[in-house]
Amino acid sequence: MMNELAIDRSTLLELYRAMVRARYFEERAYDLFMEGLVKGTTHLGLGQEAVAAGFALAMDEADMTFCTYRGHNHTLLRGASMTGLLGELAGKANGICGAKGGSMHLTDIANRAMGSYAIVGAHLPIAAGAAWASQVRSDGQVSVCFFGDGTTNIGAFHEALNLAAVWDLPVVFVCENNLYMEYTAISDVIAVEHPAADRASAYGLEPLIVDGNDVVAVYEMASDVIERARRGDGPSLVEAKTYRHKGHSRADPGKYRPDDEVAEWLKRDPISSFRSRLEADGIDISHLTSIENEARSEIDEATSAVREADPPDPETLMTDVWADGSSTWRN
Amino acid sequence: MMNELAIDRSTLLELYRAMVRARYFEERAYDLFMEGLVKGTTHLGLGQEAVAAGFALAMDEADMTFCTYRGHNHTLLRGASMTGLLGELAGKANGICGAKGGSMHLTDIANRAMGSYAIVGAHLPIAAGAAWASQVRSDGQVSVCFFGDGTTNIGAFHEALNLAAVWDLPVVFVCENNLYMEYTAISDVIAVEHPAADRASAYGLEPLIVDGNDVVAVYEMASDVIERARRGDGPSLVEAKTYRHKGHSRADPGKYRPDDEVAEWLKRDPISSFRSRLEADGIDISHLTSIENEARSEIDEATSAVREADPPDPETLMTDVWADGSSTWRN
Amino acid sequence: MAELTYRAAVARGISQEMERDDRVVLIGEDVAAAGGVFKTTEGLLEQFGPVRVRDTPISEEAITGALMGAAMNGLRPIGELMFSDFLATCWDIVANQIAKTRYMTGGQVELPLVIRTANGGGTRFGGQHSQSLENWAMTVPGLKVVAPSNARDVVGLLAAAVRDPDPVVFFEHKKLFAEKGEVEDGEIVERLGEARILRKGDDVTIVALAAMVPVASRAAEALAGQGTSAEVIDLRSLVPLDTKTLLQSVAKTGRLVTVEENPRLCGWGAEISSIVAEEALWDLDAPIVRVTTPHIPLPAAAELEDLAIPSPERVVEAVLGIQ
Amino acid sequence: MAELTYRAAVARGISQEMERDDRVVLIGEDVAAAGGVFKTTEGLLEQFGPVRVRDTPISEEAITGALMGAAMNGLRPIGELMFSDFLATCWDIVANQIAKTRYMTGGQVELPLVIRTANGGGTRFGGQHSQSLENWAMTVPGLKVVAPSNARDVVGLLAAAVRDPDPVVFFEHKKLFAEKGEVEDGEIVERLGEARILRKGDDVTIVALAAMVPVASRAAEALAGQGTSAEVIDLRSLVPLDTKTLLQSVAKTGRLVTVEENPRLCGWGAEISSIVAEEALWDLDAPIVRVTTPHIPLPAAAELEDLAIPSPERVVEAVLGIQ
Ligand SMILES: Cc1ncc(C[n+]2csc(CCOP(=O)(O)OP(=O)(O)O)c2C)c(N)n1
Ligand SMILES: Cc1ncc(C[n+]2csc(CCOP(=O)(O)OP(=O)(O)O)c2C)c(N)n1
Ligand SMILES: [Mg+2]
Ligand SMILES: [Mg+2]
Repeated sequence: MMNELAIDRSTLLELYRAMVRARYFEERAYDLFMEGLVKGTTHLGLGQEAVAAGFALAMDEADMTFCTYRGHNHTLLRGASMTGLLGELAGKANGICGAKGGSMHLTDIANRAMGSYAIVGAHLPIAAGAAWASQVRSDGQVSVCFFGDGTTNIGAFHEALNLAAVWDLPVVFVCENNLYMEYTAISDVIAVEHPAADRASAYGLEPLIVDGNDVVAVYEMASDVIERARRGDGPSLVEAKTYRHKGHSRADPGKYRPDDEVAEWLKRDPISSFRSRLEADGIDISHLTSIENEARSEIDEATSAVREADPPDPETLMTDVWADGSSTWRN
Repeated sequence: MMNELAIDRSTLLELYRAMVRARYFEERAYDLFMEGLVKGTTHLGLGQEAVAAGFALAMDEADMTFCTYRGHNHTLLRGASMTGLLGELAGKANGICGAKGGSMHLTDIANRAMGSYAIVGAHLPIAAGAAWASQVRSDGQVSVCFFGDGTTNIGAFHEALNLAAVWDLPVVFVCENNLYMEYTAISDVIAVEHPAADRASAYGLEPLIVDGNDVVAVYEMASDVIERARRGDGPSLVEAKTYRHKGHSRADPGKYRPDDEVAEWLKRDPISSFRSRLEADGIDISHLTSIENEARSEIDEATSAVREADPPDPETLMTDVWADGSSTWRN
Repeated sequence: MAELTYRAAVARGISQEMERDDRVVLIGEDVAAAGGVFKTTEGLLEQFGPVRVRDTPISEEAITGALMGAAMNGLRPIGELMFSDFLATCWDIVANQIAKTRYMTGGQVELPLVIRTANGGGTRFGGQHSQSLENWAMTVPGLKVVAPSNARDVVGLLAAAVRDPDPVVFFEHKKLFAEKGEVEDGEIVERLGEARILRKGDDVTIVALAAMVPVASRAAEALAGQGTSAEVIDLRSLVPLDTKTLLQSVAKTGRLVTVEENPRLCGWGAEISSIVAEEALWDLDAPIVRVTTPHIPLPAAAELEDLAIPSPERVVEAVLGIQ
Repeated sequence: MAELTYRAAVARGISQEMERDDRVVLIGEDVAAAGGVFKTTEGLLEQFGPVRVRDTPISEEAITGALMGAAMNGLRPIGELMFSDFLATCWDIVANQIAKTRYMTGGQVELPLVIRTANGGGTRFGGQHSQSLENWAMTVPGLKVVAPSNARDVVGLLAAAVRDPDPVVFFEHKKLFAEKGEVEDGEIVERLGEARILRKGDDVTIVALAAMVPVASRAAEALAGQGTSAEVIDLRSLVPLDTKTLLQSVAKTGRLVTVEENPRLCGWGAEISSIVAEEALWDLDAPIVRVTTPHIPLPAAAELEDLAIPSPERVVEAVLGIQ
């Protein structure tokens, strides 16, 4: 059925590569958390890779990504290095934020990964603001902002969506609806069926829903709404239906989710299902295995680089509060 | 046409009395602000009396009112004394809050006027909370929360509406859409036509719009949604279309509003139009004039009481931070 | 007499008060079915049912607003903010509405409510999930501010907070959740505004709060070994503030060191220092030293975070510096 | 050389910077067509057009969030929060996001933005529209905090704030809007972190900020008449803090009185007192006295509000109390 798609094979393979890299990266992050090399916390997007991959590949280099603490995938797929990301998770000197941000604050400005935000909702108005700057310059740059289903109930969501709509900002809001907040189902805390799509009309926006486990569907939706924003036709709110394979964070076993529900969604794993589609589409398996092997060695190299890396220089504790590099508040 | 109404004459007269009392009270408040007796600020609801009157008369004694800085009418019509209210505006010892709250914080707990809130949006979740307590006790009490069109764009609006809907709380949210925020039109800052009604579906609520200058229509809508909440059928969001005759506050001449728009709405003054309807309905004018005379002497008496009243006792500066009456933070 | 974790003491304290008073209810994110993300509310849903223990949406303004409205209308609600950092997302409700309403209404409104929240660093969570924000609450007239340092105080001070007729912000320290302490059986109720002298001493007064209390105690141990006798005071609550105990101790020792987890500027220790500098200057034999987290956000890396937060070593150094 | 009101100086300062740098833009509620509810942005829409001067919905989180995002993406935005009390409605964006992002990203993110806001009491608006909240901002690492006391400083410090590469919270005092001052023509740019000695003196150092500066000056006048020579320092910014000027003055006078409009607990004066008590204790010939608004919300009534906010009389009394 692939040939129905207006997507060339190289893009299909890049979509596959993106998901595989994200998957391998986070599986490793989980193992290293259990091992104790990664400290603090991690929030994995395992199972949600199609959303990150589909959007990342639909974006131009200059476009900006804003995501949450569950942002490993998004940051990686904008171009951040596995070593820098894993180093940040492990609190090593080679961390992408110098180990000062940690798992919840992965940021790679050079690659337009504009930050992972750890307080629910805050980055929606921030993404709108970045889009406002693009609009002022009319430079055709688009901001894409990822957040979860539970985020649709916080005030900042409402304020950001309204401002973006009223100002016609070039921003795409992407709700990754994985059915749960931390340990509570989204359906327990909303009075509508679709946490994002059913709110779109409050801002004069179309309700847009996509199968978040179908990377091709996501890629097509992403290309469409990003193009719309780039044209100056304003913001979009997309709800991607997906599921996280693991718990909310750290070692959470996710026991609050019914077994059959989990099993059902594991069957719909975005990577294995896409792999079968590619095979069915006649893509030579060797392409796929080499992508897998490359990703495997990439994460292995990153892992050993991080194992060998030093902890951050104590001097850095007092740097970079201010633009002059210092933290001085007095003379 | 009144006889179509399922409303008895005494209620019609009480609706008229309520609007007239509110009108006279605020006209006097304006004069006294200009005179300098009332200091600080005032936000008048002149022109919006039908909303306050229609809802106040539809409420039971135990029901609770939450309103804004534009809350003179709402507080008065729940039973607060003109003297206490005017005294508060004038910063006199006989003020209903001991002159500590001022115009923007009129509160009369004894009459279930649960406060005037001066920071946009804050009182929506608070009203929801009061309704939650009623629900826990299932005592049939209903909370009614008044706010403006501009308030529909702040985060607290979104959080409160969602919580009220999800928890099925006995609360009625009433948006008094007077077309303007302070000096900016609501139409400039929303992407929908009706700031409240077009947001209702985001919370699984019905869009409800009423002519806020038609006191009978308001009374009927109010009776309906309050009864619904009392039955346990959950919250409502009502948008009342109305207009403020004066500026936003203090001496604001409201020059940002087109003259013909102002003229148009002045023609639709809720009080004079209702008066004509009552006359047309054959109500003896003497009833109406005696209501007017009573209201006139009520505000005159309140005015002289306030003129003669003392300023607050300096001792009260340091009282009532804590329940023990003190403001002590140390031993 | 049982050994309880600080974490379990939270549930014990809430349970004690909910059993005693039907008007006490609990809301927050994941507090019911999940028993709280820090497992501080485990078993409460089972014990008291879904009407009195209720999960909320991720809506901190709605949570705190609901507490206020419910308190105005006859309940004595307890609300959980998962992390104290999230106080910022509902600060208007807490600082402008809850704190000021009694005063602004001339005493008409009573707000017996408690906001419980997980506070403090040392958990490698990074700058947005590690702040020590007792001083934010302390800046706001109308809020009582409590921060227990041990399991028994968690029960007793939480009970006092729930029974208090005024709004209380109750800071539970994340770093202490796993700490065990002896907690006797039966009802425990403390009084707000009473500091505790944990260790008597003559040479210097060390004042601490929450997770800085064990740090101060370890420092005092070390100092004792070096012949310096330190008096350690656990403030327990910042509002009301037990200035009597503080001033008496300084009058005796002539030296004062505060140990604050908050970043330096306008921390609670600044207020305490200014009180002593105004009321007990002539009692001082040495400068007042404040040991605080530097004025920086908290870093995520273990090595950096441990450098940032006051350690026993830094406290010892500070004390020896003014001997 | 022109006489300008403090109010007009705000527009002058913004205009100076918008003319100089295309990246400077202004947003806020009623700032464009209406020229600001305090008339501090009058004429700017006409001068710079609707792309650079824009009205917003009543959405403080969106306003401050937009400032941050725009600053990350090449603009140098100025945002107005109508009253400083509304900082509480967007405190997460200001204190958790804007302030911490540069540090948490290891210095990757630059945020050259200014949050302007009308601060302070004396206007009979009541407890939710009268707060002096410089100390809230001072508690947060990563925020610069500026509060001018006169028209010329409004222009010069606002220019410095706009050109500063870090986020600045700029407090404009409502009570001063109508005050006139001499402001020379041409570009005016001050430097942040430099206090100004308004009056030289030998007997006591009086430190003040914003609307408390004229109060301190009037007190110094009165004291001069009674033979006490007071040195008056206008801090102008709390972060960066000019501790040099402060400590030099205290070394000379041996006495320190802070005059703070904020409620007492954890006010900026507490920090200053603690710095002096730690670094200059032996310079002191008398206790450090803090004259502040009591730890209460501000009342609306004129008679009460005037009692609450520090007056020249209270400052004189405080100084004479330590002579
Ligand atoms: C304002 C705020 N409240 C609460 C939290 C704690 N918290 C972190 S993640 C989370 C669940 C978010 O759910 P959702 O938006 O669906 O995103 P997901 O984790 O499923 O990707 C919560 C409640 C927070 N970080 N910020
Ligand atoms: C959070 C917040 N932002 C801004 C203000 C300043 N303000 C007071 S009233 C007002 C306009 C409110 O408009 P609307 O909600 O339509 O109510 P109306 O005044 O028309 O009754 C504004 C912006 C405020 N009080 N609170
Ligand atoms: Mg989710
Ligand atoms: Mg309006």
